[in-house]
Amino acid sequence: MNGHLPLYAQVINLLAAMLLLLSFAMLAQRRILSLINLFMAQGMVLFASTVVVAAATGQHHLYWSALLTLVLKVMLLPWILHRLIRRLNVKWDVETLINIPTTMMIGLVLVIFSFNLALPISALAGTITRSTLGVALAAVMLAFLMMITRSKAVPQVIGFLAMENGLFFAATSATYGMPMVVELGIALDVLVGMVILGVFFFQIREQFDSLDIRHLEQLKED
Amino acid sequence: MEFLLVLGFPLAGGLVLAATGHWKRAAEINSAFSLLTLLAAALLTLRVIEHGPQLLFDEEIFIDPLNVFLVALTAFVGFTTSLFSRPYMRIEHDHGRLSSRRLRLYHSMFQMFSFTMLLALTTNNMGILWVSMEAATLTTVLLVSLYRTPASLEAAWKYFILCGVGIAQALFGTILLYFAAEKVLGGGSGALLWTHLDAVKGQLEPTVLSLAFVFLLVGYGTKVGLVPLHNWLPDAHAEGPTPVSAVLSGLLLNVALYAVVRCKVLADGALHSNLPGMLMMGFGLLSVVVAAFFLSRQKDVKRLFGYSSIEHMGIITFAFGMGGPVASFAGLLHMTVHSLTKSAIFFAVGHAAQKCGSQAIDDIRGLIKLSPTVGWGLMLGALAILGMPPSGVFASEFLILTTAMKEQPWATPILLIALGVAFAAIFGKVQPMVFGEPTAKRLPHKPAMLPVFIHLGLVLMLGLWIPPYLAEWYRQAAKLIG
Amino acid sequence: MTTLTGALSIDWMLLLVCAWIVIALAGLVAPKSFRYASRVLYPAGALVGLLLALTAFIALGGTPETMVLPLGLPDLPFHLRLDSLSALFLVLLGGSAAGISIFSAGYLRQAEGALPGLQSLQYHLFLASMALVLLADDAYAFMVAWESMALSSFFLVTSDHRLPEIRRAGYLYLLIAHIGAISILLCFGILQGNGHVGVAGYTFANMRSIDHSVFWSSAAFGLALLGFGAKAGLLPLHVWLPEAHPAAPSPVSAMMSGVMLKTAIYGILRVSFDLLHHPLWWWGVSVLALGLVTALFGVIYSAVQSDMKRLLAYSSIENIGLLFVGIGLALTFQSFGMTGLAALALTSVLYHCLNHAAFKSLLFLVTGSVLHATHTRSLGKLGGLIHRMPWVAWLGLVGALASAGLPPFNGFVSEWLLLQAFLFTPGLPHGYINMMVPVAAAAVALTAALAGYVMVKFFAVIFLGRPREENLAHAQDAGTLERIGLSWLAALCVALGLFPVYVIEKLDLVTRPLLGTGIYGAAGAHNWLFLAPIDPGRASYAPVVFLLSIAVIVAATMFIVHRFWRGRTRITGAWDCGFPVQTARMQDTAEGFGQPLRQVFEPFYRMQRELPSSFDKQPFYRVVVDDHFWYWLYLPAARAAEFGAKMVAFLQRGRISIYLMYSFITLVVLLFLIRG
Amino acid sequence: MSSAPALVLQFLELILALLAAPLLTGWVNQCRAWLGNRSAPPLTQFYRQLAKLFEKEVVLADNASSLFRAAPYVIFACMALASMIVPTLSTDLPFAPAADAIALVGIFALARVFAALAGMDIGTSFGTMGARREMLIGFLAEPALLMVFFTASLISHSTSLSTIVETLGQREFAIYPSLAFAGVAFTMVSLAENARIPVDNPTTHLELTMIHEAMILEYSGRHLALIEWAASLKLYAYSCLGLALFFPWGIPETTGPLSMLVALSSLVLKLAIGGFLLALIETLSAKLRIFRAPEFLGTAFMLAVLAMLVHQLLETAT
Repeated sequence: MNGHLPLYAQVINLLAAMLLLLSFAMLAQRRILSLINLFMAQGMVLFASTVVVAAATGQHHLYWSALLTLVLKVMLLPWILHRLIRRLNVKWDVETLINIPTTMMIGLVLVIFSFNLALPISALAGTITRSTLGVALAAVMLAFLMMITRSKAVPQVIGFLAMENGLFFAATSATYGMPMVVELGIALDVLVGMVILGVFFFQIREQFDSLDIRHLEQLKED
Repeated sequence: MEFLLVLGFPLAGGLVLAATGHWKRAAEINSAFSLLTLLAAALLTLRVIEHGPQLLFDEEIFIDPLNVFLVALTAFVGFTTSLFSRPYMRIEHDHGRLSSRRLRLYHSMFQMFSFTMLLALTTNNMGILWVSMEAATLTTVLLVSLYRTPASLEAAWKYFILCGVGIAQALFGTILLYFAAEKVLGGGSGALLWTHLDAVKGQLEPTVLSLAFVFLLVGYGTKVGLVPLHNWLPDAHAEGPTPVSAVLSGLLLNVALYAVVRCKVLADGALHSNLPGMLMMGFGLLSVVVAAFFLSRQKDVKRLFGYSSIEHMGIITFAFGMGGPVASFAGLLHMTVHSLTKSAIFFAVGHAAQKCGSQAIDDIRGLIKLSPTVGWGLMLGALAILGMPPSGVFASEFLILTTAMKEQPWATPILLIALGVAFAAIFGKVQPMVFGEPTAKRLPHKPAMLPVFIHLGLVLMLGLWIPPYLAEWYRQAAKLIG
Repeated sequence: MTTLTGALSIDWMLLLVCAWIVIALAGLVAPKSFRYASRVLYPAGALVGLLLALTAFIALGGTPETMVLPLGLPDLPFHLRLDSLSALFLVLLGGSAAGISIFSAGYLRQAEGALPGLQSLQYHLFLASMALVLLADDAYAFMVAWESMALSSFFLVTSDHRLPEIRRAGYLYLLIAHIGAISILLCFGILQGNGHVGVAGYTFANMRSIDHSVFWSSAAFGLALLGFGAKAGLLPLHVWLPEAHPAAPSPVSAMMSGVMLKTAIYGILRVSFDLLHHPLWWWGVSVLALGLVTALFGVIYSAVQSDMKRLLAYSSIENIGLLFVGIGLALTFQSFGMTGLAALALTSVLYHCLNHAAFKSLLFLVTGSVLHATHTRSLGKLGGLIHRMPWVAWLGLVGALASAGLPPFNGFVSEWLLLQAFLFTPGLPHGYINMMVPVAAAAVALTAALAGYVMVKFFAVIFLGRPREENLAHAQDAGTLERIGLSWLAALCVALGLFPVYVIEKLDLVTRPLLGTGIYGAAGAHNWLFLAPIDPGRASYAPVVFLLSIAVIVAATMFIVHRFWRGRTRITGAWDCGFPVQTARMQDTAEGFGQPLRQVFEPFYRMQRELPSSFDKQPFYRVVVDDHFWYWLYLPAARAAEFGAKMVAFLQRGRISIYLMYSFITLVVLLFLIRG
Repeated sequence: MSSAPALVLQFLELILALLAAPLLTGWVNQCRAWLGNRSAPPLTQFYRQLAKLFEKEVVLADNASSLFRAAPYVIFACMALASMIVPTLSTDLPFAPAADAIALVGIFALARVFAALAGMDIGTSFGTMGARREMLIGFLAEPALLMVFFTASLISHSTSLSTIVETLGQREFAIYPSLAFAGVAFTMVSLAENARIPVDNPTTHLELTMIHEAMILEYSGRHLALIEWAASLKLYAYSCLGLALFFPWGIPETTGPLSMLVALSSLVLKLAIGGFLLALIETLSAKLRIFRAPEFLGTAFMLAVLAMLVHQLLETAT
């Protein structure tokens, strides 16, 4: 299909593929530090794709959101996360509730599912970047899966942010970006959420002296 | 400009209290801001009564029959809650459960919370709606974890993660909405304005809209507390400070449901099937039944009423799902009376728990001896929420059930069983709490029961007489919801 | 439509109801003052009750009058309607309320249960809501009044809430009442029809105008039967009744058993004869069967009770059963278009409503006086009270005889009418029913006879014989106000018994609008003295002649006996059969008196007995008679609910990943759904 | 109301009943004596007994209530009224409409209830035991009797005794299997109701077996006389009832001296036979244990219901 597509569309498709790849990598990743790096990489891809779309369509506010992505998701959040794990000196590897291969299999199924879910829609997309919606959906799903499978707080949060990335990708590449107000709001929320989470980590840690969320299973119906 | 005040006062209050929240008189300041908000909301309501629906700030703000009474309700309950929280939080402080720093956080977040809710209610922009919902989540997360006990942290954490994920789904739904809208309305911020979408909902792409609605339903439904997305709700209600529980189930759930309803209107317009209705009915019934069965196992009184909130949200969702003038009317009425009654119950429960020094149902006995007003407040509140006439809850349940018998007869046996079980559970737990011989000793401080009886009085009134313009709003909103 | 008097009567009615509400609220003025309640509030309430009865009596047979209140839902204000049916039940309500209120004025004691003012508040709200139930003319008003009735009576039942068993009784009562109310509500949901009219469809007027399909009308009838049966104490929804009646203060038990149960009868009549048009024969038959089972069950169980109020409660169940038997007959007849016989059966039902209201409230008040005099409800600790409290005893005897269905008292008349109705069933064009009739008639006869047994036990064990406890020696007779209340009800019993023709003339005003015909034409045409429902050749009964002849013969015999044989009398101890040590404990206990029935109807009871062995130093005998239904129906239901709760608890195991999985799965499933 | 001669007749019937009842009892006792190879008491024995009892003083227990004193009169009045209602000499009785078959059962029940209450009034264990047993028998006998009447009234489409007797008596002879059942049931019921063997034994005062006697144990003097007289009246009423229902022939509805004579003679004849049969039954059967009595009466009840069913099945067509 790439044959008679304009260049930037091919680029975007390429980036989309990369995004998907990164999501899979995160799903498979055991080490927490590299998880953060992968997240940063995802941010980079996101930034790149946004810029390309902006250039392609001349939607100027997309530059702003690209900048926002760069600042927030490539610099700020990874930095915060790094500081966090340093401050909380969490060195351990990520334990998963389901073993990695199974997770991968499920992830694969999910990707297929979300692709043919998005197929009819992207068929009637007004934008040139058709298949990206499916990719975005897949990314969201994979992030979701990751949140389910991880048993520690930090990876869960990273999964949460990865999900945010997927959404953002959908917003930019599939719809040429939401209105600026909304994007600002979203970005703000993500930031605040991050900060609150930071606070939380310390609280949780000093209460349970661990970030293993299996400790957080006291409230239940016995 | 009333509207600016409606949003401005709580925002200002939040900022001011962020600075002054630890003062001795902070609670009074809090109440004062809430009162101002209430007055502003009242002015706004009057304006709407006079001039009808309002579109403000190049259509970013939209006030129509569907949200005006919710705005008023939110401001009102916010105010009464602040009244209630004044002595309550003071006592908590005296018992040393809260430092004054926490009190500051509490007060300022309380105001921010009502700000976000009011914004969510009044905005015309689906994006802003999402943003403010997310903001509401963040503020309440801080409120829920106020005590910093392990339990409260756990509750807050679950609340944060589950609602965050849910809200993320909602965002995806919003994006899809935009995706569908921009082909009709062209890009730009106009494409997310609900009024515009509503105008062209007939032409929106059905497949996209159905997808979008699913995401929105799951997303906002998580905050509504629909089973099986409800798991955060009982924990958050049980572990947060009581005033927060009161506003959570009294207001936040309403706001989330309001968002769902807005989306349903669009989906209904675009899809030519009854899909959204069916989905909502399904979720509603499931929530009612599951919550009803949960009720009978509760040992913690606030948890108990948390589940009862799930049940009632289920009823309302079911009503909106059924649609039609009567059912939607009933749903709106039920939203109103439920938030009034439930917050009143939480006030009473808060005092009861403070008097007995425990939230465990088994430790609360013979309130009617311990403190007659609290006892009667709890008993009447419980009976009202159980749909005993002449409370307004009964009025709406009457309409919903009879309509269901007509429209969806298959659902009525389920509802019958669920309501029976819920009655047995709640009443069986409340009766020994109120009646019988007290176990705890009297505490000196006298409770602030005024808000409780104001709420119950209003609920009683709504059961016997609904003010004409309110009824008119309900009707128009019902027409809108379809 | 509204004649002058007509327009007046419903206004008066409303005024009186409001008066009750005002009295209720007046209780809050001085909630602690006991004199205020007993000397002002209750007498006022009694007066209002009397006026209410009079107004309703005047309205009886007038053209139906309607009224719309500025209350209720926006498009559905409260509609009130006063027609003959509601008027009759209002007479019943007012009449009994007058007696019971005046009694409670004297009955009220210091420091019993709740504050007197509060109690009067609940009591008068109870009365007012019952009146509104009878007046309501749309589903919403009806339900509001209905549930308020349940609620106020619940608070009255639990007014002494310190005792756990009383709380349990109240809980059971309110729970069953609530479930019943929901099913009534659903019944209205069907009756309102396809609801093109929107909310306005909930008015009874609209419901009357709609013809339903067989399925839906049957469903509506079933729901109504379930709902009203739950309130009336129809099997198997009766369990609350024997719990709640003993728990409540006696005037309240009297009110509940005498009047509140009748509102359920009113409801079923209203639905099945007024709102639904074409009854099916099997409705009638099933109601008949249910009624029979209920009646037999009630009387068999009341025979073995050893708590006087439980005994009366079970006997109330029996009477409700008989009422339903009558209703079933009426429905059957009507479904076959035999309106005349339907009228006969319906008349017996209405008549029995009045009778039961009179004698059962009387008996409950009697137990109240006994309770105050002796502080015990257990029959095993009573006896010989006829010497200490003659007033209560003799008035109680009237009630007991009436309740036993003995001529010339009122209980007999309605029984007689019911049996007459049975005797004419062979006309039915349906073989199986004809086969069933003899059995049914036999069961009714058996019930009546057993009722006699029960009443002998009730009266004799309480009032006759020798006191079984020492403290009974200083029991006090009832006070003046109590006597007035008791006498009023006893007078009602006698009057209803002696002038059936006149009563039936009034009842016709009710049956004619419902069925288009009545039996007075035949019953009264013969002679005011002789009651002959079909024609005097076929059956007739003249209580006055009856009473007179008995009185004459008694008088004559006495005269002759004392005239010709100088009536010497020697007072001495009772003959001890050569067994010198005769203690009061050697008399039959309540258990002993019930023992033959326990033997005859063994399979009907769930019994645990502890028999003393012949070597016991202190022989001890205990028997507990339980209700099968409790174990067959209610405990399983509770267990099922528990099981469901245990199941759903798995949704909430506390692990956040699982929670996330739930929402994930939900999302995926929904996405699948919409793709299909 | 009816004519003066009818009233006179009614009065005559009462007098007749009052006089004939003790004779009937005496006759039954005579027959029993003969059948038991004993020398029989004179026919008028019962009169003497009554006279003696009336003469005796009343020995009243100290804790007897006024109900205890009133009961004998009420019982006596009930029985007298019953025997007035039952058509013996004529069916045109002015008092008949006052109470039909159902009311008649009511009268018997009223009498029984008063007897039981009186029995429990003194509070001796005997009285209460007797009262309990009497009620036990009553609650089974009463519906059975009612069912018998129902069968008859289903045939004659009426519950008023006169009409029943007229229809049964005036119709040409036809076999009614239902009536046969009803007849057996009625016999059993009347045995029980009149405290006869096999249910009760009027002549025994053995603690464990007596029912009726135990109940009236505390009565003496004129009270006892009234009760005994009432008992004999009851027996008389029952016998007449049975005769009127199952052998109605010979009861004219016209009131002429001649027809009166016919009626009287036929009545005497029928009563004599009936009494003998009763004595026969009593002699041939043994007294049942008290807890067999319910079974006995249950059988009667079943038979009566069966009679109605049979009527429904076989005779509604005709």
